Order: sequence, then C-alpha cells, then structure tokens
Amino acid sequence: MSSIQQAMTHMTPTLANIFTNDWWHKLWFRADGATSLAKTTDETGMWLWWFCTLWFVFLMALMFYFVVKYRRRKGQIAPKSPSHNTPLEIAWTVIPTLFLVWIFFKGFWTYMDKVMAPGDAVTLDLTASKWNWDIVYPNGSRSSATTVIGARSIPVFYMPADRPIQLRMQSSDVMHSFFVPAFRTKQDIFPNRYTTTWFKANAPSGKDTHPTSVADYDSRVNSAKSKGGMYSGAAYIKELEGVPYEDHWLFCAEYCGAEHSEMAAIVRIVPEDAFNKWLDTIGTGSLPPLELGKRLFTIQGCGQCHTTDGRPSTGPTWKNLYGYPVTFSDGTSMTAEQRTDMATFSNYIRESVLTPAVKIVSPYPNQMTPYAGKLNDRDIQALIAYIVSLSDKAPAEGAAPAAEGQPASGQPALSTPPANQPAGNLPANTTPAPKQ
Amino acid sequence: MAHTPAADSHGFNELDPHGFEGHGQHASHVIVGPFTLRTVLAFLLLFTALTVATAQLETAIMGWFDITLPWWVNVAVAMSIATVKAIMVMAYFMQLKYDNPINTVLMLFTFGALAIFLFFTGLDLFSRGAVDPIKQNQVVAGGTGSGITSKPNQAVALGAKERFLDYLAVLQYAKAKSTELTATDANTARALTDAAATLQRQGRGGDARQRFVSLLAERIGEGTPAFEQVKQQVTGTMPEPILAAAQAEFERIHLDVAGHGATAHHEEAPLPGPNRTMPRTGTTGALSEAAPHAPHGDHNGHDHDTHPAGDHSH
Amino acid sequence: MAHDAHHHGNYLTPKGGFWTTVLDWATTVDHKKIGVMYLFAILFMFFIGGLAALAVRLELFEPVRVQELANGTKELTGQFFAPKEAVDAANMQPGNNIYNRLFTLHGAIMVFMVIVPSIPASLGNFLLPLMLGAKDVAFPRLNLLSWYIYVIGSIFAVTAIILGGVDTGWTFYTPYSTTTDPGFSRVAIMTMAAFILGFSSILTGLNFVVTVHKLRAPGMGWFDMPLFIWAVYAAAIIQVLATPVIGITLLLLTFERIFRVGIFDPALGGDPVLFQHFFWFYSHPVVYVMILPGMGVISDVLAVQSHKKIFGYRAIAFASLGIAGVSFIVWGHHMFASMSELASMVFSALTFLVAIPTAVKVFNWIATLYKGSIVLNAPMVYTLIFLFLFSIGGLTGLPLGTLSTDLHLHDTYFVVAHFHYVMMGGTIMALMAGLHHWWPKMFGRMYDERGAILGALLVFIGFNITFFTQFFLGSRGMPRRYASYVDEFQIWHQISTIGSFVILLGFLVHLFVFLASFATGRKAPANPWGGLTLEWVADSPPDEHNFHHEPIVTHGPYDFETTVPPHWNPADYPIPEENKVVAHHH
Amino acid sequence: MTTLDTRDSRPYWQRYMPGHHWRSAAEEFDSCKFGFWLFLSTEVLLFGGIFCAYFIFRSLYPGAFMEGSHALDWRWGALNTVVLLVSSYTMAASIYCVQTAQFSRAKLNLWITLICGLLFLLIKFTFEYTPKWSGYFFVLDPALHHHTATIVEGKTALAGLFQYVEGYGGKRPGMLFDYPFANDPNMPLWWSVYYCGTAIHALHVIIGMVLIARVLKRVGQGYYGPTHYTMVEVSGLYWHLVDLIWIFLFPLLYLIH
Repeated sequence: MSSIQQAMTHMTPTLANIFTNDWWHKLWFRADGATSLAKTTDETGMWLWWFCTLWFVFLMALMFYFVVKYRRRKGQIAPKSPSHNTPLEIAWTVIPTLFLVWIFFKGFWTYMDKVMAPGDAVTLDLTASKWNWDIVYPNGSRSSATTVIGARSIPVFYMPADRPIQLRMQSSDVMHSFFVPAFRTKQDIFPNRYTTTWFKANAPSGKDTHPTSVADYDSRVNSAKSKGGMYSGAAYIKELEGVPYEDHWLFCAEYCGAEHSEMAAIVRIVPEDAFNKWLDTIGTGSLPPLELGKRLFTIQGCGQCHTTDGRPSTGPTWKNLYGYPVTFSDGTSMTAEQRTDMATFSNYIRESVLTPAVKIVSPYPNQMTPYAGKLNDRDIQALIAYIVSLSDKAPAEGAAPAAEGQPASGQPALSTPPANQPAGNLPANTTPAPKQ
Repeated sequence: MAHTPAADSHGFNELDPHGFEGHGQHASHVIVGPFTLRTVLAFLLLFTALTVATAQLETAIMGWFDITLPWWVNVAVAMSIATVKAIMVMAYFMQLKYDNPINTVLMLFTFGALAIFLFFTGLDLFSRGAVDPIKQNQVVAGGTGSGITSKPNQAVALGAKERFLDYLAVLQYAKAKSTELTATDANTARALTDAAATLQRQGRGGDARQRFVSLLAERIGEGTPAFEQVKQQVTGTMPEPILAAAQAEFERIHLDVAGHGATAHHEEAPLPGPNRTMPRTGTTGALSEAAPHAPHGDHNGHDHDTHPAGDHSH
Repeated sequence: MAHDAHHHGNYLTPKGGFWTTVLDWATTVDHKKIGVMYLFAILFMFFIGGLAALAVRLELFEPVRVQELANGTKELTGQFFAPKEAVDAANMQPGNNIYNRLFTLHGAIMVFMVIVPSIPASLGNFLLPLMLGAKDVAFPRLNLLSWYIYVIGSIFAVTAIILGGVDTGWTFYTPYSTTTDPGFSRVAIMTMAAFILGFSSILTGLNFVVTVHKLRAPGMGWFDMPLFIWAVYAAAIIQVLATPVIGITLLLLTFERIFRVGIFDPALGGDPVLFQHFFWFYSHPVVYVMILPGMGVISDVLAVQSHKKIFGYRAIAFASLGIAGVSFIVWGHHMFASMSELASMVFSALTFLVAIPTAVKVFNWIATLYKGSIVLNAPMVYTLIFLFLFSIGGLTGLPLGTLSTDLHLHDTYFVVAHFHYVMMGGTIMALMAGLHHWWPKMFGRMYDERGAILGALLVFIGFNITFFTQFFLGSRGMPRRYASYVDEFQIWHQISTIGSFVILLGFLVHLFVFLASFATGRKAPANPWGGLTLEWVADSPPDEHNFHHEPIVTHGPYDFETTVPPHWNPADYPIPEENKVVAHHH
Repeated sequence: MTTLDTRDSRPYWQRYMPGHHWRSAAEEFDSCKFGFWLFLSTEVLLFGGIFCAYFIFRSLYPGAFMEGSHALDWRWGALNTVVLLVSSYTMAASIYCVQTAQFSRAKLNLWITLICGLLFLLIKFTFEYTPKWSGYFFVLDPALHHHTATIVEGKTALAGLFQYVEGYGGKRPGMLFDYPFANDPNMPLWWSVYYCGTAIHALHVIIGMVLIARVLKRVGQGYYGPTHYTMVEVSGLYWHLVDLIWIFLFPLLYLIH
C-alpha cells in the first residue's frame, strides 16, 4: 500500500521534529488547510491540542505519583488530612473557567468569519441528492468533468482560486452535509430550505498540472493502470493544458443512506483565468442532444446505477432499451412495437426519469430518486436521444431528434426549483418526435 | 410485622434531620371541602366563558373599528386566562396548595424545563435568517415533496403531472404534423401541466374526459389521425381529475392569450429573495382564485362557453 | 425481628425446586434480584452490541475498491459483507446496506439498551436501598414492571433487527428515517422499542427519586449519603424530566411514518431541524444519565479502595446536581452545522459550562488520592483507567464545543472517538469498576484479582489502540457512518480494527473470571474492602430484607481516618492517635 | 406485606397495612403522591413536545394556523371544556366523599366523572373528527359559515342529523390530507398539530377513564376509606392533569384568529 508508506514516512517521529508544532499539525491535519480561514481554524485547533495535552499530562502525572507514593502499607491507616480546602477549590473552579471563556471567543471569532460571506462573493447553486452533488455555474451549465475513485465515477467541480465563492445549497431528498476537509468547514443541507457556506481557496501549489496533450493524458492513465489502480487525476482539456490545479475532497458528512460513503466529489482549484476558460468549454447550450445526453449520463450520475454496455446493475442497463420488449414488476409490459414507437417510448423514458416509482422494470428494486426538478425537458430529450443511440435498433438517421418550433420548457413555472435554473438562460426547444 | 421498632418509636423523627415523615403526615391528609371545590368550579367556568368572550370580542372590535390587532394579543390574552385556570386546578383540585411543597417545587422545575425547551428551540428556528435572510424561509412553501418517495399523494401528484406532460408531448407531436405550435401553446402546455399536478394534489373530481376530447377536437381538428391517436390514448387511461384540472386551467389560459396571463407565469415564480417564499407551483395563485368555482362542473362549462375557442391560435 | 423467624439465608438462596425458583425470580419485587436481572440483561445486550461493533470494524478494515486486473476484467475488493464476485460499481449497495444496519444496531443497542440503564438499573437498583439503609425501593412492583418493560422494549428492537434491520442510525434523523425502506414497519418498530425503553427508564428514575427523598435511614441527612446516591439521584432527575420528550418525539416520528403527519417532514412544511431539537433535548441530557452514575461509582470506589475521606464531598455532590442542571441547556452543540448562527453561538457558550463541574470532580478525585492508603486491586485499576480515559474524553470535548473547530470535526471520527472515550471509557469502565467492587456483595464470592487486572489492562490497551487512532481519522476528515473510504485513511482504520479485537480479548478474560468466581470463588466476607457505607453493614450476599435491624447512621460515609469499618476487627485497623482528636462530620 | 386476613371482617381500608419497607401509612401515602407527581411532570413534558411544535409553527406560519382554526368550531371546544371542568370537580368531590366515608355519594360522583369523560370523547369523535374525515356535517354546525362550501341536497346521514358538505371533507390526518379550501400551503402543519395534540389527549382521557372505572369498582368493594384512599387520590390527579392539558389546548386550537 503506497498510501500507507506515505502515511508512515511523513509521520515518523524523530527527536528533532517531535517537539515542533508543525510535526503535530501534520499528524493531526495531514496537510495545511486550503483557505485562509482553514489556517486560523488549525491555529485554534493546535492551540487547543497543546492546552489539552498539558492539562492531561499534569493530571495523570499527579495521579500516578499519588498512586505510587501512597500505596497501602500493611497495618497502616491513612493519616488525617484535610477533606476540603476552600481557596484551592475556588482556584481550580475559577482558573479553568477563565480558560474556557478564552477558548469560546477564540472559536467564535473564526466562526463568524466562516458563516459571513464577503459581499463580493460569487453565488453558485449546489444541489445535493442521493448520492450525487450538482453545482450550476453562472453560465447555466453543470460541471462535465468526472473522475474515477474506487468503484465510482464522481464529479469534479472546478473552482477559481483567490475568489470568494458562496454556495447556496439545497437537497432534493434527505439531509446531506457539505464537507471539504481541506476547507475545515461543514454545513448541513436540507430539503426545502437554503443553507449557505463560502470559501476563498488558496492558489494551487503547482504540484499537479493538467495533461499537456492527449498523449500525456494517456501515459498518465497507463502508468496508473500499471500500478494496479485507476487514474483519478485531471482529465485532458485542451484549453487547460499544463494549468496547475489542486484537488480537495468533498464528502457528504450527514448520513444519507446506502451510498453515503460513495457520495464524494472533488473540488479542483485552478487559477481564475483558467477557470473562466474551462467555464466556456462546458457551456452545454450549443451541444447537440446526443452529446448532451452522453454528458448528462456522467454529470447526473446515471452511471452509478445504469450501465451502457448491457452489464447488470442496480437499475436496468441502457443498452437496447429502445426497441426491445420489457415487463414491469406490476405485471404489465411494453411490446417491442411500443418500444419502437418514438412517442410512446420517449413518454415512457420521461416518466421513468421524473417519477421512477410509477413503472418498475422487474426484477429491479424501486430505488431511483425522482429527477423531477433536476432535469429540464431538453435534458430529458437529450437522454432519450442517447438511450436510443445505444440500441442496435436505433433509427438509421442517428438518434438525435431535430428541434422544430417546439415549446420552450424548463421554465421556472415548472416544478423545477427556480434556484437551480440558470437565470435567463433558457435551453433551446426540442420535441420528442423522431424525424420520419 | 412490617413495622420496625425504630419506625414506631417517637425518637425516630428527631433522628430524621429533614422531617419529611412528620411533614408528610400533616401535609398529605388534607380534606378540601365541597364549598371550596364548588367555588373553584364556578370560577373555572366563569373564566372559560371569559376567554371565549374575549376571543369573540377581539374579532368584533376588528370589525367595528376596522383595525387589525397583532396576532399575539389574542394569544397573550387566551394564554394568561388559561394559566390562571391551570393554577386554580392545580392549587385546589390537585391540592398543591395544601400539599407537601416538594410537589409544587417539582412542578415548577417541570415548567422550567418546558420553558427552556421552547425558548432555545425558538432561538434557533426564528433566527435562521439573521445572517443571510434567504435561509429563513422554505424554498417552496409547503414543501417540495420530491424525494419523499413513500408518500402516496405526493407520488400520485407527481406521477399524474408527468403522465399529463406525456399526453401534451403527444398532443404537440400530433400538432407538429398539422400546424406549427405557437408560443401560446407552450404556455398552455406548461399551465396544463402545473394545473394537473396542483389540482390533483387538491383532489378535484368531475367528468372531464369529454371536455378534454372536445378540447382536442378544437385544438387539432376533429378526424385527423393525430386526433384519433390522442383521443384513443386519452379516453383510455387519462385520470379524470387531471382532465378536470386541465379543463379548468385551460380556460384560464384562454384569458391569458387575450393578454395578461402568459407573462404572469414567469412573475409568479421569481428567484426567492430575502423573506420571500415561493408559491407551491407557478399557478397556485391563480388556483386559489379559481378554487371556489372548481367543484361545480357547470360553472366551468359556463366559463368555457364565454371564451370562444380559437382565441389562442394566431 | 419477626421476618428472620421464618426464613434464613440470603436473597440468593433458592425457594425450592428449579421452577419454583424461576417463578420466584420472575415475580420478585426484591430490588436486589431485579438489579441482578437487569445486570444480566444489560450484559447480554452489551455482548450483542459488541459483536455488531466488531463487525463494523471488520467491514472498515479495507476500503471498497474496484481493481482492474491485467486482463481488463474488474474485481470488487474490500467488502466484508458482500459477494466477492460483485464486479459492478452499483453492487456496492448490498454491502453498504449491511454495514448501515450494523452500525445502527450497534448504536441503538448500546445507547438505549446498555449504557443508559447500565449503572442505575443494575448497580443502582441493587445498591440504592442498601446504601440508604432501606428495605427496598419506594415502589418495588413498579421496579419489576420497569424490568419487564425493558425486556419488552428489547424484544421490539430485536424484532426490528430480525425483520431485516434498520438503517437510520440511532439518531433517527428525519426525513431519512421517515422515507427509508417505505412500506416496511421496521423503523416504526425500532422507534417504538426506544419509546418503550424510555418508560422503563422513567419508572426507574421516578422510583429512585422518591426512594432517596423518603427512605433514607434514620440519621442519614442529605450530606450523609454516599456520593453514588447523589450521582444516581441527579441522573434520576434527568431521566424523569428529559425522557418524556424523546417519548413524544419518537411517537410523532412513528405517526409520521404511519399516518404521514408532517411535523418533521419538509414535504408538508415540517422541519427536520425541529426534529433534531426534539431529539437532542432528550439525548443530550441522557448523556449525563449515562455518565453521572459512573462518576458516582468512581467517587465511592476511589474513596473506599484508598481508605481516604473523599476530597470536597459537597463540591462533588453539587457538581452532580450542577451537571444535571446544565445538561438541559447545551443540547445545541450537536447541531452547530445545522443551526442558526445565533443559536450556535449561545449553545457553544453554554456548553463550556459543563466543563466546569466536570473538571471540579476530576480534581477532587485526584486530590482524594493524596495521602490515601491506596490498594491496586481490580476496582481501583478500573478507577484509574476511568480517570485516564475520561480525562481524554472530557478534554477532547473542548475542540468540539469550540465553534470554529467543531465545524471541521462535527460528524467525523473525531466525534466518534470522543464519545467512545466518554461513554465506554467513562461509563463502561465505571461499570466494570463498580461490578468488581460490589461483586462480593452481590454474589457473596470473591473473584480472581490477577485475572481481573489482566482483563482490565487488555481492555485499556485495546481501547486506546481502537479509539485514539480515530481522533486522527476525524481531524484528517474521515466522516462518520462511512462503509468505505479513500485510501489515505486505511492505515488508521486497520490499527483501529486490530485494537477492537484486543478489547474483545479483555472482555473474554473478564467473562472467564466471573464464571470462575461463580464456580470456585471463595466465600466473600461482609466487608472485603473496609467500606463505611451501609451496604457493607449487610451480609454478603445481603439478607432478603437487607438488614437484620434498621441501621442507624452515626458517621459520614467516608470517615475512614476515624472509623473502624463494620465487620472489621479494630486490631486490623489501628486508628492513629492524631486521627482521633475530633470525629468531625464532613 | 399487605396480606389479606380473611378472618378479619372489617373493610379493606381499615385492615390496610403499608408496604413492609415503609415506616408508616402516611409515609407511604405521601411518597405515592410524590411519585405520581413525578409521573405527572413526565406527562406535562410529553405534551410539551406538542406545545413546542405548536409554538414554533404558529410563530413561523401564523396564516396557516389562523386559517386552520377557522375550520374548527369553538362551540364544540368550549362545550368539551365545560364537560371536563365539571368532571374534574366531581372527581375532586368524590375524593372528599371517600375521605369523609360517604361512599354512595363518592360512587355517584365517580359515575358522573366517567359519563363526562365519555361525553367528551363522544363530542370529539362525532362532531369534530368525523365531519373532517367524511365531509358530513352536523346540521347545526355553524362552522359552515366560515367558507363557501355548499350543502349537497339529499345526501344526509343519521336520519338527516348530518348533511354532506361539498368539498369540506377529507381533512384526514396524514397521507390523506386534502385542502380544498387551503390558501396557505402550510396547512398540513396545522392539521398535524391539531390531530396529534387532540388524539394523544383523547388517549389520556381513555386511560383516565380506565383508572376511574377501577376506582369506582373498588369503592364499591370497600377498598378505600378515610385512612386509605391512595388510588382514588392518584387517579384524581391523573384526571385533573388531563383537564389541565385541555385547558391549554382549547384556546390554542379553537380561539386563534
């Protein structure tokens, strides 16, 4: 386990380092925090650490000394000694109290900084759901970057360095909690209520840089594979060649069910100009439906329960959904014909995405979170296009249905929580109808 | 046999430093006479009358002088009277007045604990918006319900909504073949969808199937293959309440086409600002106006007639 | 006395044949028998909960990973409770679900069925009347009822587990607990179990409060009571005042699942944070129901085993009451990540109040050792272990009460480590101390010192290996209730898991020692340690009615310098002349 | 040991011996009362949860609660309050009678108390719950004026005693919450609090009635008398608590506007 060796090496105590605050800080926090507030928090933490250690050592030393010195000796009764001493008792009541007051304020000051976002902070909308994170960027698009960690492909959220970012967070099902250890902060996320948190990340150290070419990217992947693991570094994005980045874990810290421990993401800090470049690359407004569908498959975490190559999973595979008969757990079924009729099929898909509970493909469990409010109509059209394209019975012209004077959808007036909608950025119109 | 010498002897009480026993003996066997009890009952009934009267009076006053008393006045008065009543019950009926004081102390502790409970809980829930007002209120008043998968009526509402969305898609598909859809139809679609969900939540009924069919006829043109297709689907599986909803809502949209409503949709669902809660859906406001009429089918039908078909298609 | 005439022997002597005896125990209203029955019930549940804990540790030994093999096929590794052949990412779910049920099982059992009743219901029931010089608790039949309610509650919980387990975590946070596995009643059954157990807890507390008020032996003033009584009394008050709130909370939660009333349900406008307030208004004070009796045990054992008058008797007594009082105004520190800023600030400030009486107690205990005559037997070893672990637990509470640091540590393994140091390192260690201390009194037999001390050391070492590592895990950002984790945490988890099995070893040694004591332990004297409190006046095991004559208190509970312990030969206890000057009361 | 001595023909309360661990009967009586007061305090805190939920949501969404209270009829509430107060009085009176050995009057009072309890439940279920569930309304129900619901001709129940009101039914607890006339989306909270509060209170009324019935039976058997009436006293305390809770529930639920 290379990680274990790393862990051991940077922790091996030597007379030189064991007395340094820095060594203890490494031991406790593994690395410096990634924001200025994290630094202040760590200072408080280390201060408390030494405070507690000294008290503890003092008390235990006293205790063991007494136990040894006053151990029972045959036939000897403890001599009379005072059973209380008012000045002493007052002293050891008052002195700790003073310390405690000081500790409270030390924590309180930093706390207020943590909860008060600066006025110039950029507000992004974050939606947590079982078991995925979703951030909408100012241009209305979601992060399309993902990385593989363990058995999961998880989203990567690019964030600009040295720029205060405020997250306006909401959950679409149960409680979650936004926790970035490197930021040393945490905020619970509730359904139906906004909570906010903010951070201003330090500039990336430059240790990690984006691949400078496709070849570079491939070599990284291969070297990772050769070590028997998976490459979970930066994807290849032309605009970001060689740009330094720094990755931080984003965990869900409020228990939220089966895949609570897989509900991770990566917050990737890049210089602001690079961030803006990246932002342009992910604007999904111009994407053709099929491409958008592919992208949504990863962004929305469909891949956590559905496969595209026919392998079984928590949910039915998307391979050959279109054009093949299926039976539902309530006994009803759809014929191949119905599944080939684009209208019927797309309606079925829309229903299954927005209210999965209505029709359950047997023998799969009813586990999917309703995506009503998370996908606008265009997204769904794109997904349908992608699903159709995965079938070997897909129409010859290719699966992307053309847009043709169709209603604008995904308006705030729909059940979509408006907060998740890019203000003033309405997707183009599409229709479920296939070209004939 | 149960008594120990110590317990029977009188010296025993001196040995007890706190005299609970002695005190108990005098405190417990008190007899509260019927006169006291009746007087207390009389007062209690009196206060009951009083509290009802004041409640009525407040309403009346508001009416007479056309003022609105702050809501806490009502609560404060009612609560203080209730407290007096409670004290009387405890003091006389429950004999706390004559009883071992420890019981009174205990009750005070209890109410103290209760006060702490209320105070600190309120301290949190009422001060959520102190730093950032957006945190104070619900995002969608009454809740989104999404994710509460095990809640039948929510699921029904959502399911109905999306099923309805499907029918609209079919409708548009059919329409796309005959004529171009207009922006009005887009609004209509959305409004129908929301109406379906909202009204479904509110459990409206009524025979709407035929209305919807006639609706289709006028929208698409009777006899076209598209019409037949949709009609077949609709008359097959379409749940009635939704159709009723659709009907009611659709007629409202007719007005909108004439001018106001189509834009209203966007205004009804702005981004939540400070101390502002979102309506349950885009059309809640309109529905609450429509509410009283809704149960009466004929009334709607009447509406329908007053707004001739065709207004919308330009 | 009359009642001595028609039966001899102690409360343990069988009333006849096997079934007669069983019936006699099942229907007894004798606080001693009920205490013993509680003890065994609790130890059994402790065993179950412990197994669950080990299972949890095993799952966490390795993170769940997909290894891509050379031939391109993938393999899922590190799942202890899932099919190894599982290849697909989504097949992590079965394993995780098992894990989630296990930690819920562990938490719920340990909190509701073990630690809350542990000391008050077992040692408390047995000792309270003895220490007060009473024949029984105030309401003996209520006492038996509370035991049966406890058993019924446990049966409910076990039913929920057998039906497939509950995955809400012992905190039942909404809306997860109201929406998870819809259509099944497991969660409802589990909440009902906790609800029922609450009644048992209330009845015990109510019984104790009245007993302490009304049944003190002649001559025993409030400040002549052993500190164990003070602690249990304070805890009992909390039980009475806090438990009903969890009652209504769980009731509403059940209504929410069955009738879908919406008080905590965001979908109906309800508020999950309100649930947290309801929940912690009980569940924080109850933390002190868990620890206060432990502190009481320590105060007594410490004084007796070092034959030394406790230092600052009144300070400790009032500290117990103080903690009980403060415990009602600090619950918000469980919610810093979900509460309003104002409330967080207020609760943080109040939280530090708890540290004061707690610190005072620790200081007093250590000062008591000064100039004592300390014997290092199992009870005393466990007392020292308690002081060691509880100090760590208490001090690590500071960064959690401090707002800025708590935002980082909240819901991480730091919290897990902290409350294990307080709950297990505190309450369970105190229970072990008290169990050894009063074992001779309860069962009339001595246990094997060497074995007991060996077990104690094993538990101590294993405990620190298991849980100190978790402090590092937490501060490095490992969240709670994770079935899997990123690689950087693995080394710590592995150390922790190894430690947990050392703990198991330690408790197995204890089990063996206790069984051996039943089988071959030598007859215990009435007062093996030379205690001065009234339970040592009674025989061991005590007579059915505790005392042959109603005892009359003539000296303080800890006047070791001036009093020859009951049943002791003054020759063995030569009181120095200078001690005899004035036998002053505290 | 309170073993019944069969040779002794005196009524039980004269033969009564306190539990063997008590020093005197008075001591036992006092302790039982103290113990029961402790239990009552748990009851108060149990309802404390309901009151807390009310307090919070009432303050957060006053609109919903005002509208909700308009769906209740204060007259039924007031009537129930009177019923409970009277029953409280008769309960206290019955204790007085037992203390003064007037057993027949004691029984009478207890009977009245029981009947009042029954009456309370009757009113609650017939005139308060049922209409909200079914849409059927008591003919004289003035609550109908609060909104624009219309009576459906010909749809009646209980020989025309109840009339069906279009759209007013369906205010059931929980999953069947429907609000034809709800303008405030937080109405579900009001109904949650209303049903939980009143239902749990009704449950306590039933428990209290069971206790009283037992006491009534035993008074007949001469269990209780001037020197031993712990159970009477204790049952009385419980009944008064039930009354106490209602004294607060009534204005909070019915008199809010």
